[in-house]
Amino acid sequence: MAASTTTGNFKVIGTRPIRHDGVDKVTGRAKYGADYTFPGMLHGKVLRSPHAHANIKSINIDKALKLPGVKAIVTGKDLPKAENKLEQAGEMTINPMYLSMNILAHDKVLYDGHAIAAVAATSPHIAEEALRLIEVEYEVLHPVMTVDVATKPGAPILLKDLRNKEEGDKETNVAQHYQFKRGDVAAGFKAADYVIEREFNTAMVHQGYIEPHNAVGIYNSDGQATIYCSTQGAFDVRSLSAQVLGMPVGHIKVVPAEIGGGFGGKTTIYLEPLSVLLSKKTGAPVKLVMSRSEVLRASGPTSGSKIKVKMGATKDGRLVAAEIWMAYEAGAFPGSPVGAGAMCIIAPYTIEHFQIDAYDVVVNRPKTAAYRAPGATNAAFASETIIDELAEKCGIDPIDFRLMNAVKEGDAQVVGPPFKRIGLIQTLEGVKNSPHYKSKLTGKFRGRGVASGFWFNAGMQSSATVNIHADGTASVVTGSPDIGGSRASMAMITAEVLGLDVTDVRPITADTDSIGHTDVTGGSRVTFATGMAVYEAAKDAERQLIERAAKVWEKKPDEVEFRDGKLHAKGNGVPPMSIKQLAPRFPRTGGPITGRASVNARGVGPGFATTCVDVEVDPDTGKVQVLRCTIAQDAGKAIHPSYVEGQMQGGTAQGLGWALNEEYFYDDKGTLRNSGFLDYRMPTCLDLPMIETVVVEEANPGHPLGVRGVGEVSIVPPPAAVANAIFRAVGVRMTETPMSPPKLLKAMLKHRSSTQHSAAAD
Amino acid sequence: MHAINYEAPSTIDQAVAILKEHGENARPFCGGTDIIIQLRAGVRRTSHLVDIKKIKELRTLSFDAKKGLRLGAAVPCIEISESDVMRKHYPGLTEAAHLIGSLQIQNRASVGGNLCNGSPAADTTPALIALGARARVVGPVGEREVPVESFVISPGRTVLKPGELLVELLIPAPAPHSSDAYLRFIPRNEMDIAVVGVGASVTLDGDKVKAARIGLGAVAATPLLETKAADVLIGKKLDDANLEAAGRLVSEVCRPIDDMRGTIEFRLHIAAVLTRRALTIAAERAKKI
Amino acid sequence: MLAPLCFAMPTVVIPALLRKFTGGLERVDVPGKSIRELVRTLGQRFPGIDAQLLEDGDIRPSIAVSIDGEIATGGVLDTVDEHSEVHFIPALGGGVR
Amino acid sequence: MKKTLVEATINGETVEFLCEPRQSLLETLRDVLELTGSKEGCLTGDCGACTVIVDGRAVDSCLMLGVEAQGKTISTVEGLATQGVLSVLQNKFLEHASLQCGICTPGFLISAKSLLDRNPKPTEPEVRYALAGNLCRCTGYDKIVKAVLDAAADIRGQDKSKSAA
Repeated sequence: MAASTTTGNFKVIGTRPIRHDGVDKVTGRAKYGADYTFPGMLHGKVLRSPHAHANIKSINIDKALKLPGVKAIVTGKDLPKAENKLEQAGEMTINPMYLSMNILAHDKVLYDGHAIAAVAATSPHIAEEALRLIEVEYEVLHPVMTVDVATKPGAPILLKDLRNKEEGDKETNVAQHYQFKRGDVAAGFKAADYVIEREFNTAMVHQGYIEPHNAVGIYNSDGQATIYCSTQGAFDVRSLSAQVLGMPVGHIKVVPAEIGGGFGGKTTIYLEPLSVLLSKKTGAPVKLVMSRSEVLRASGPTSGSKIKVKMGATKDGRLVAAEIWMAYEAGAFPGSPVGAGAMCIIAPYTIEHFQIDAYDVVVNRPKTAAYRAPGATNAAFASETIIDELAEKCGIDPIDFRLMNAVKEGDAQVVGPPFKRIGLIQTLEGVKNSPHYKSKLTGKFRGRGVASGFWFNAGMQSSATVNIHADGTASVVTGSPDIGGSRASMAMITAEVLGLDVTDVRPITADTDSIGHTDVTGGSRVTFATGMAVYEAAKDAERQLIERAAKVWEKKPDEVEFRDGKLHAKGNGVPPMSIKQLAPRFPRTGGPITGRASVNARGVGPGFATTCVDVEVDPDTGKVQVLRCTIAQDAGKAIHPSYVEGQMQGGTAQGLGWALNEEYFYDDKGTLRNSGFLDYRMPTCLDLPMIETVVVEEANPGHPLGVRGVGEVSIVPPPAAVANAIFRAVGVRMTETPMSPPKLLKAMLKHRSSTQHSAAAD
Repeated sequence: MHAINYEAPSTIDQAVAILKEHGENARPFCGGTDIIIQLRAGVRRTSHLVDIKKIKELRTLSFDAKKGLRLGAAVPCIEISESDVMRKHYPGLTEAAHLIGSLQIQNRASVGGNLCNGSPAADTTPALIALGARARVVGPVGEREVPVESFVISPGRTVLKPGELLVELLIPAPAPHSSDAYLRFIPRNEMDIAVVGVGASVTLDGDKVKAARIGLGAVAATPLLETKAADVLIGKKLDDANLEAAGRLVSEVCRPIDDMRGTIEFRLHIAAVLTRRALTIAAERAKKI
Repeated sequence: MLAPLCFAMPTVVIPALLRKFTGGLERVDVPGKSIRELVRTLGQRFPGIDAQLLEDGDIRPSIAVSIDGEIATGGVLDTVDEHSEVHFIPALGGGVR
Repeated sequence: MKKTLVEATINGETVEFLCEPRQSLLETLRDVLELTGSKEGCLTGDCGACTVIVDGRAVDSCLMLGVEAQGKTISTVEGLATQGVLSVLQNKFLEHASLQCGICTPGFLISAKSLLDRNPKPTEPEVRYALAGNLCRCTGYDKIVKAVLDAAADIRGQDKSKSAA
């Protein structure tokens, strides 16, 4: 089911060809980072802190070095000094000093799992045994695990040099304050008939990609290094590793392996510089692969948060005012996505008066990394629950209530500038008209909830080349690691422009020396920005084809046109020429044809999604079963609909896991107690229904093919949709994620006793 | 992982000899679904693994209408859930075996290994306790039988002495008009460790309870045999009031902990809920026999 | 259509936390043909505000510039016309690394 | 550390290899035999990415020792295609776009094969139960379940046409 405003009749785009890397991936041939081996390769393991917060008094590696098979050990002292300032690095801004401190602790450990030393040995088992022989002396400090503790006066300070503009030269755990304001909030609330105010708490959660982080580093005596790893951004791995290692960017080549999921978590570095450092010390290739426990303890989950939302609406269902306070756990170093969360939290609605204050707070947890629409899901859990409650107060259907307040083209965004063409209303109508929403939900303890979500999507830099081969087929080369089928989309765009069969186009993901700079596979940007570069590169090839045909026909280029994959001479009856026919004449007409394009993409089209969930609650245990789920999302233009649906379904599944059972569970010492897939409970096949999709295609005017990007916004609505469904099933408003059985049961029992009391009182 | 030695004897005597030789440093090895994880994590430093899967007697499952069930310690869970005999006579134990991990795990893990691992949350142990199962143990100085409820002495530790081997589990033949059930609570629908597990067996006399046994998992440091609730039910109908009472008595004997799987408060509540549900299912089944 | 008779200037929308420099003013009309000129003139009228926006002579990495509803990519080099509306907003991404 | 000589039949071929007792079957397949199609996702038997079939039963190869493979018959994802022709399951996974990143795919294919080998006519709940030991974080399982159900129907169809012929 799809609603499309995208014009242009396409031959390839919108079809569902088999992905070009498919056979390799169903036969086990595809090479992921951990699959690389080299002659003489050593294996590395990382020693990690058992403490959440401690000073390192001493590290003794002598015993470990004596273990037969151990070749080298590195600690924080082996890293060059790094500067404490903000720098631009691809998608994100970085602080070189904090980045370095996260790769190997300098003089302090800041979370359970913080890397302290790395060992290279002849087998992973020996490296692991060596870790047990490294002696570290700690001065254990009080762990700071939540924003509440971190912001209390006199709280232990994590980073002695951290300052923020407002507090001047005072030591603090608050790294940043963002504020967004419009109109007169007090006046706004005066105009409201209903005002709802609640506090929400969301637990820290992990992206949960199945492939652990990995890296193989090879350092050559000439000072050149090569890194093979599974990453969302080879160019970022290169610039960040160069930064940490104090090497020139040009001396590092990063070869992106196939990647087993990332969802934002593989946009930064952990093992990559260690593999180079150990290779430099040993003269051999060194491979490091994280264990699952290391991934959960020491990679980059997304922030837990505390959010207070107060919103007002008039009787007739108009949102008039919002006052919001939000604080996100950044982890051990500054940089939670709270700013993005603040810009998303009321983005879907026109609200005349609002003030949003957002705080980035450091705590003794792993440094957070990006996770699918970073910051937006926490925010939407809070705002979309309040919206639902206001709709209920007004006695208006939750979808109609949202439609009455939905943003459309020309409305101001939270940050000020007006929206261009957007598709929120279409996603709301998509759900409203879906078989799911039209169906009647019957049965006890069952409820239906809806929620909407917003994400900006990203542009940034991408490069592409299109090579026309001697037989008229083509290859399209980009720098975007293919994390969910993007190769197919790049080949389809090339095939569409050049009128080729999609199987005649071979899509390639190149290393950092073989293609121009390309920012991360993230921000829903590959099909948008890299797709734009591919489109331009194919157009460049088309221009060259026209020139060549003109030469062959002894005409001027403007007397030749390219139509339906064929070159046509205007006027007289020269028969049209296909690329296959022209290709053999490339040598005599000027040589090979390579189309090139690099972009710093503008014209980003924001994404909206609306999700509807039916749940059934076990009244005796608080266990929630998702019975049915539908998501409508604006793709702009769906290049390969199957993989667009796949992104919508995958993000929804992650959102449902976030809603129900996923959470970082730390004990009072700040030790992570569920650092494995047994107790970090991601949804299994048995926990989810089929996920119905409505692909909305509200063309993005900023893209030659109308593409917006679909990777992220699908994760935003589910937690709120589930909370709203639970309310309709059992009458309690959940304000905490995960809405796990113990929490929901407690809320239900409290609700029952209170309703009994009030009943008794009547 | 530290270096280990692996041996796969084909007789009980050989196995016992090897276990005796290496004492505390040796452990029987069956499905490996717990011990390999523990060795990797360094929580056990066993240096000798004695694979018992090649010992015939430990791989046999045999049922006799009078003598009951002999369940070899190394019989994988999958053979239990695929056995018609088991489904007919011991549906509760069969459910428990079917709940352990994924199919990949059930294809390797055994009920005996589940017991010897000594986890308070083992799924099959409460089911065995409800059935009055006894563990037959062979060691250097001969053999002995231990009631399953007293087999585990603390988390990860059992009554097995160095050199001793669990050979089989002996389960009485079901009495007329009796059956069993096992229920566990987990947050997901698969792959979790029991937050609470309750096994119940019920023998009926008409619509009244003639005898009942309740086994509890994940509510104390070891799996428990609960007797109070079972006793008060004798001679009574399993109506709501009596089930409520039984549930209350069960949560009284529970001594659970707060952890990432559930709070004390939650476990006490769930223990009562599952007791009511398990007794009801067992009784329903007993009626049909 | 005839050009307006009044002399039009680009409008700069001041971020909430920087309005302390503009005495609470949210929208300011500033002459200039580039972001560099706008920021310079802003700094002359509201001392200190330019330092909040610039680092090493270019827009701070943590700040993005929106010109007429479009995230610009050229930093101080981007050009504007007399009808442009310019916003300074937090740069996006998962956060700081 | 002294190594043990093991002989096993892997994907139809008899192979001999040396491994340490502490090496898992997964480690042996990947590092000793260079069959890297089976993936490591957790090493605790929770994700199923390393699933292989041993003597007709699906197991997590991370929770089996390499030395235990002695005399066993093992199939891995590398053995699913015959003489370069993809199996029905492999084709259905491609047609239904059942993989995004693809890291869990080998494990899902093996678990699905082991299901269909036993139960050629599974219901959706049966498919979901059989695949519950395999985690996928990209797809929400929807397209995987559809591919397995479709493959089962296809295989039944083929068998019918065979028996008809």
